[in-house]
Amino acid sequence: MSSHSASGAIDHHRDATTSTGIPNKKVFMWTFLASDCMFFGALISMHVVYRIHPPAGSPDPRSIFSIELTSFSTFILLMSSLLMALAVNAIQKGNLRSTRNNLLGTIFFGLIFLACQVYEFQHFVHDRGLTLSSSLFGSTFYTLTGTHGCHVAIGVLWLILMYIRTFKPSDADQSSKPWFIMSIVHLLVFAVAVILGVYVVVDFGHQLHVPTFTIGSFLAGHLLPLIGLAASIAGLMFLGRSRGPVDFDERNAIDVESMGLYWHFVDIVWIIIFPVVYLLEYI
Amino acid sequence: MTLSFTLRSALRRASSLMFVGLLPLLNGGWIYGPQSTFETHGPVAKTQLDVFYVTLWVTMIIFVLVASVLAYATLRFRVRTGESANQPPPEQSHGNPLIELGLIVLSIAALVVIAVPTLRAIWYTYDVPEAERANAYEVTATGHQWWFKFEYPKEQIEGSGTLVTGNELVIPAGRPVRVNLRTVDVIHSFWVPKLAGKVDMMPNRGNHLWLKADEPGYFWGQCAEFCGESHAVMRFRVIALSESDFAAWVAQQKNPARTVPGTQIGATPTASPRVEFASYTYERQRPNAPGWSEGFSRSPFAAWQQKQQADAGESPELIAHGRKLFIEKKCAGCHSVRGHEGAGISGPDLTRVGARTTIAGGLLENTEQNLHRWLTEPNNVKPGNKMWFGGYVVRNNETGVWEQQFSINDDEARALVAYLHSLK
Amino acid sequence: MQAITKSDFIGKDAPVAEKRPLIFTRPTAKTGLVSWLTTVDHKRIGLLYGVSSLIFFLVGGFEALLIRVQLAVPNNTFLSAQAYNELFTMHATTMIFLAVMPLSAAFFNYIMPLQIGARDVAFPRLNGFAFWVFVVGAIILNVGWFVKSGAPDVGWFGYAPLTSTAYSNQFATDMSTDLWVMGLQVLGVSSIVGSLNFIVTIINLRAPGMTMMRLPVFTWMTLITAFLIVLSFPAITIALVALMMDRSFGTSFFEVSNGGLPILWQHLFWIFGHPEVYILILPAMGIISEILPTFSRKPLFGYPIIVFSGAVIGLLGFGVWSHHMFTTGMGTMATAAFSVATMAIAVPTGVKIFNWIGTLWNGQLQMRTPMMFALGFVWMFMMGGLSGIMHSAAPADAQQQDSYFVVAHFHYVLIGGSIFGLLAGIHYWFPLIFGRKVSEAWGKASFWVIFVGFNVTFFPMHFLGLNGMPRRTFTYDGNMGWNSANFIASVGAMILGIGMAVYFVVMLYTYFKGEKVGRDPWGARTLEWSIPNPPPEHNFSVIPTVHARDAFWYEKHHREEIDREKAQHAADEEAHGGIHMPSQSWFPILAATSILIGGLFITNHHFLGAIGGGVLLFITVYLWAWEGPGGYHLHLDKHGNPIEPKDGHAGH
Amino acid sequence: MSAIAASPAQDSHGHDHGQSKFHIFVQIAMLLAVITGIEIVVIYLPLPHLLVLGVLAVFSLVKFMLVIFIFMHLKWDKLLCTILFFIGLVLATGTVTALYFLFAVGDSKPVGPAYEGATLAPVAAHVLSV
Ligand code: HEA
Ligand code: HEA
Ligand code: HEC
Ligand code: CUA
Ligand SMILES: [Cu+2]
Repeated sequence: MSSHSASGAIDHHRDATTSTGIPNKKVFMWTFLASDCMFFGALISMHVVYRIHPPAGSPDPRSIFSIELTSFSTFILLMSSLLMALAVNAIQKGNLRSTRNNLLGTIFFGLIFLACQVYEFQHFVHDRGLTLSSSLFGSTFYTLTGTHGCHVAIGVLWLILMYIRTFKPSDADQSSKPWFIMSIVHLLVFAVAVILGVYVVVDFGHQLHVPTFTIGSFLAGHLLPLIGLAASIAGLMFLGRSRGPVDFDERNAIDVESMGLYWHFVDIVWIIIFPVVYLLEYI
Repeated sequence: MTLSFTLRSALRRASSLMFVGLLPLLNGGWIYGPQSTFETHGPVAKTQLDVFYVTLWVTMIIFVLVASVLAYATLRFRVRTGESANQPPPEQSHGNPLIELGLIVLSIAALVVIAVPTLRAIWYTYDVPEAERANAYEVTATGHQWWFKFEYPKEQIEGSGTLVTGNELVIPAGRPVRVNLRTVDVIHSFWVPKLAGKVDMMPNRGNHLWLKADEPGYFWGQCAEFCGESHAVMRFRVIALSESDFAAWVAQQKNPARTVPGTQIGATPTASPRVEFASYTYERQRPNAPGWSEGFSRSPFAAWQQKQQADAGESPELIAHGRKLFIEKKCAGCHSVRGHEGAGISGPDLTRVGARTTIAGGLLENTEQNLHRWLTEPNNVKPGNKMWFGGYVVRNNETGVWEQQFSINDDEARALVAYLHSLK
Repeated sequence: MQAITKSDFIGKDAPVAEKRPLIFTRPTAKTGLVSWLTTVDHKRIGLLYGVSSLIFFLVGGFEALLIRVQLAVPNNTFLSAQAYNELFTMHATTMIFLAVMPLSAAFFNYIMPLQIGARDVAFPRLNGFAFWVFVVGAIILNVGWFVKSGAPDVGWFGYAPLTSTAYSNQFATDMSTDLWVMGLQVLGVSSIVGSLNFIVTIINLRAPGMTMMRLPVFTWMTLITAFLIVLSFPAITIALVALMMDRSFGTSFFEVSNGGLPILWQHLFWIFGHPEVYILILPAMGIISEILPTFSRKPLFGYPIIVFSGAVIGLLGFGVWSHHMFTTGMGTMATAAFSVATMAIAVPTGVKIFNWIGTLWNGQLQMRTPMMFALGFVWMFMMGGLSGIMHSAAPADAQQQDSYFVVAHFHYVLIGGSIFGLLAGIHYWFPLIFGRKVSEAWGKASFWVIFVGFNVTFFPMHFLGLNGMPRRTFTYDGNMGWNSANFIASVGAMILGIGMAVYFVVMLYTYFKGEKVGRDPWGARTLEWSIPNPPPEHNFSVIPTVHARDAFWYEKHHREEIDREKAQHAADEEAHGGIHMPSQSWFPILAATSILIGGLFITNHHFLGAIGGGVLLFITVYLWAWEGPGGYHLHLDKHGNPIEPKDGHAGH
Repeated sequence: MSAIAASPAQDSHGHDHGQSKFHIFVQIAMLLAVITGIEIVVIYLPLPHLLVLGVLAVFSLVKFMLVIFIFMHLKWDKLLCTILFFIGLVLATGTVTALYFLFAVGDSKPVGPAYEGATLAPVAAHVLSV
């Protein structure tokens, strides 16, 4: 039975070794997500309870939110979900190239979402005076959306690790040193790119409000980070070139799929948060 | 066999112990006491007790039935010693849906019996019944770590606002009383078992309960939600007075605190009250030593009434000295004595503290000795109390060390006690 | 058959040893300290859980004895108020989170895979991780005893705002409440991870023919308990996170002056807290449902309905939480709804009691020690359950809440229920686990002392409560009519303590010197008894095929058919490379250690250190993933003993 | 559930491995985007609040279901996965709803210094009037 991996004909919906035919990891993920529903249920309850009973002096959320930005990031998250679904689809077909591209796309959109959130938080804190401790609304809002953001961040990290994993040479097993070092380097370069990227984007958002802002002045003021960003992206492209046969194929589909479930879950949580926390305030 | 012998004798001893333990049960020793929920003195507690009896009877009957069957099955189908273990196994039966369904239906029926009075009582005990609402008296009880403040919103005093008392709540008997429950710090709970079940004092919530004392009396109350170090000794008392007594009491309360004229000589001495309101005793060697008497030789209510009278042998000089010390020693910063100098609100109102049966949140009986001790070493009387921490000692914000602000020596305490006890 | 073939969904087998760099050299020791620290064997992890939870049970019991000494006489000064508050908080926290839950987990780990005919749980390394995280949580909870700020003292449900920085331990720079918050969060992680593992295992690793409706009841209760854990712990985790933010980052979820609503904490806590009490009782019920049939020599009466009622209890358990809040002034409608919903739970619970009696009926009851404990369970749990029904009538509960009546209720269900069930389980499976049997005389002696001591301790508390004695009071007045009952309760606690001491001394003695027994000493009915005792590391030489509900009972009566199948399976498996076994690993314990480091830093409000712990956690998890599941193959000789592989990692 | 274990070999889903779900996914994503767009627009329309609320609820539900059944494959997976997830989902929804009502009824109106002069939030006011 273990022989047919070579032929590439894997039934992705039936694991012959389990009693139910569902792979263990999938059962694990779905049960975990059930549990996560309760997590977010509790968080959302907390927010809603304090929205029913805002203490005296609570801010009006409408004077804080910028619904355009949030709507934008909602779309972004939706699109990342699409790419994630496509990535799973691709790896189930054994299409490595498409898998990698879609993973990268998901990572990219996830990062944009995160950057939007970082920007949003900064904006609320500095321009709108809403902090964790300024009011209960701040407490529940930041905790709820922040926890969601943490989920997204963990998802992005997982995606990046999975992406790097797709480069594992087929002649290396999990113990080979060069591949181990390579993966660490890859991860570090990714980290640098991500941090610099988010920094530049968020700062760009900020400068937009400054009256003296011009693209030129922005670029000049951020020379070092930009160079770093460019360098790390170049590094990523270098590391991301195809190098010989890899040990990543449709047998790994279940891993990608589990990660996908997680990622989509983050998306559906936002599907609830967006109307409950943001849109409801505008009725 | 020695083992079974020792076992049997141990069992015998244990069962005789059980028996001895159960003896007081027969004469009610275990279910009657100052906070007994069986001895109700008002309709709310009565209703709650009735519901309890319903649940008790239903569950007792179920228990007797089920337990008898269980006992029978255990004894009847036991393999006796000597019977061989090799007999063929019994019939491997798997169940009987009809029996199971029948028992489910029976259980549901039993629950309905409990549920109906429960539901009725939930609505009844929730708030003063419509018919009596016009007649209801209203008070506000506020929990503090670890004492109670009582306000009488209906009794406004010119110049100093609402009538306030501490740790003893006086209510009119035979009239429903609605108690608004508030707290200034953590959760407390207001419980006077003989009058009504408890309702919590929740921060940021407007809870309330209602109760009615059928006849005048003295009732024990207790904070029933864990609220920190001295939760155990956060007690209070409810005194129900007949309508006329209550009116007189209110009128008396509205006067400013009593001033002892320079020439007053006390009323005739009476025997000291033979009631233990609180059983802490005072020994120098061992603070809070165990020591108690099991019962009361006199009605607590009568003792309370006696407390309202001025003590014998008051010494005007000592009292005046005490009154001066009350200011000097910062007592007035936390306590108020209406009509005198104090105006603090972080401690119990002391306007009539001499007339109280207990001090320090019902922990100590209000005797000279106890009050003396409370003033000289509150830290050894009531763990964590806010009169010591924050009053006598204050935390240095930089070092985090508690530094002594002031202390009361024996002479000062004697004067303060005389003063406080003159406040009736 | 599916259980024998190799999955497409598992990575490659472990490679040959010499190519690996040091950090990935998998430990292979089978004895000694390292073998225990790195174990992934569900049986060893079960034993680890068992031993540590029993130690904590003794600690919790010791704390209880101190409590009883203090309360023996009124106005006692044996303990200070502060010490007393720490003791009852830690007593409850220890008993619930560090004794009963992990002891249940011990049985889940050891017994459940054997009952479903599996070689291990679905994620062996994760299983080890869950255990080590439990240890970390236990450490964090208990370090308070050894540092200046003292142990947590806010009660086991830590009602806000007593837990806020303003009120908890206001007299010292305090971290005891932080320790409590962090400890419970960490334990939550452990419980959730462990439970996910059990769920996957039960759903996916059943032996061929082991359909859901053939699962032993204990396994069913494991499954339901695991679901309860997975679904209820999030609520308390979020509440704890909010509290932690309040204490460390200036939010005001429960900060009254900024509008925080302490009642919200109560809701979130009891949304967890009530399912939690069923988490404590369902495993015991499962154990009882194994023992009664075995010693009655009859199948369980009404199996489907017992299983179904377990599920219904679990489900209803999520809809009754506010019965702990009848006195918070919820209003009439809410009180009425929760009151009635609570009563409804009596029905599925009653069904279980009735069916247990039905199991006894017409049986041949063998009064062995496990059976004694099991019958004691039925009696005592029933009493506790019935006092629960008295609580459920909200108006009556107004007089009972936070009085000793509650204390009586929950000790009847917790000791008379959970603890009796678990003690029964220890007796029952002891021969399987250690190959020795406890002496009947001593076993019964300990039972009777425990039984008597237990009732002497807790029966009087019903009267104390109804006579108005509030709980959580470090002292009481001598003139309230509570003296004799309290004294008797304290004497009872000492008897109970002696009984427990006898129980454990006898267990220790048996472990070293007890009578050796062969396979299946009780004439049992489920699969775990079909293997040699103590069980070999690979559990089953041949994966069994299940034909009936009481699988082993069936095996015993259909020898030939079973032997034929087994021979076939053995051949199949050998053809697939032998028995696949998971490899040991260092990373579960390393990852748990980084949680310990991070957690301790957080409780000290040292956030840089906390981030360090987080980074460490990431690194260990990364290496863990890197290491891969691994695994090696075992080959058996004809007696079912493994043939020693030459290089320690036999390839194929 | 027993059926699942008893017949693991049976291929209950009539789904073809060769066919790509690419187009389905893209179409669903477009649909999701459109719904989100409508959601954002609808809150500004001068419609009765109840209607807007209903629309938001239904749309969110539809989006939610589309994602879990299509993107997350529940449609093509064994029923067990759906059951597993829905246990948590239903419980969470029930708990949130119960908490909502527990806090929305009159008795729960907070009282205290922090709430003096506080007004009901617009959201609560609207939803409560239901
Ligand atoms: C193992 C743990 C366990 C179990 C199984 C239970 C079971 C039950 N509990 Fe208990 N409970 C606790 C542990 C447990 N409890 C704890 C720890 C607390 C206190 C927490 C704290 O404050 O610290 C508590 C507190 C508690 C309260 C709050 C008391 C208060 O603080 O005011 C209530 C109120 O309703 C309650 C009710 C019940 C009910 C109705 C059941 C039911 O499930 C019982 C059902 C069983 C039976 C009824 C017996 C058998 C049935 C029959 C023989 C059938 C026929 C019977 C009838 C038709 C009635 N419990
Ligand atoms: C599973 C849970 C469980 C168990 C098993 C127990 C077991 C016991 N409990 Fe406890 N208890 C709780 C759960 C439990 N309890 C909870 C949840 C609370 C509420 C706390 C709160 O209000 O926050 C509580 C509270 C509580 C109180 C009330 C405190 C108060 O409100 O002020 C009391 C008082 O008597 C008590 C007593 C006991 C006793 C005597 C035992 C005995 O059964 C213990 C028997 C065991 C032993 C005696 C062990 C044997 C030990 C030795 C032989 C010596 C030890 C030696 C060494 C350590 C070297 N418990
Ligand atoms: C920090 C403020 C503070 C100061 C200063 C203070 N007290 Fe108190 N006092 C309290 C508090 C708080 C209580 C309630 C303590 C308790 O019961 O837990 C109390 C209780 C009392 C009581 C008992 C009242 C009752 O009804 O139970 C008396 C009497 C008393 N104080 C007298 C004094 C005297 C006399 C002084 C000055 C020497 C003094 N207090 C100084 C805060 C203070
Ligand atoms: Cu106040 Cu307990
Ligand atoms: Cu409960």
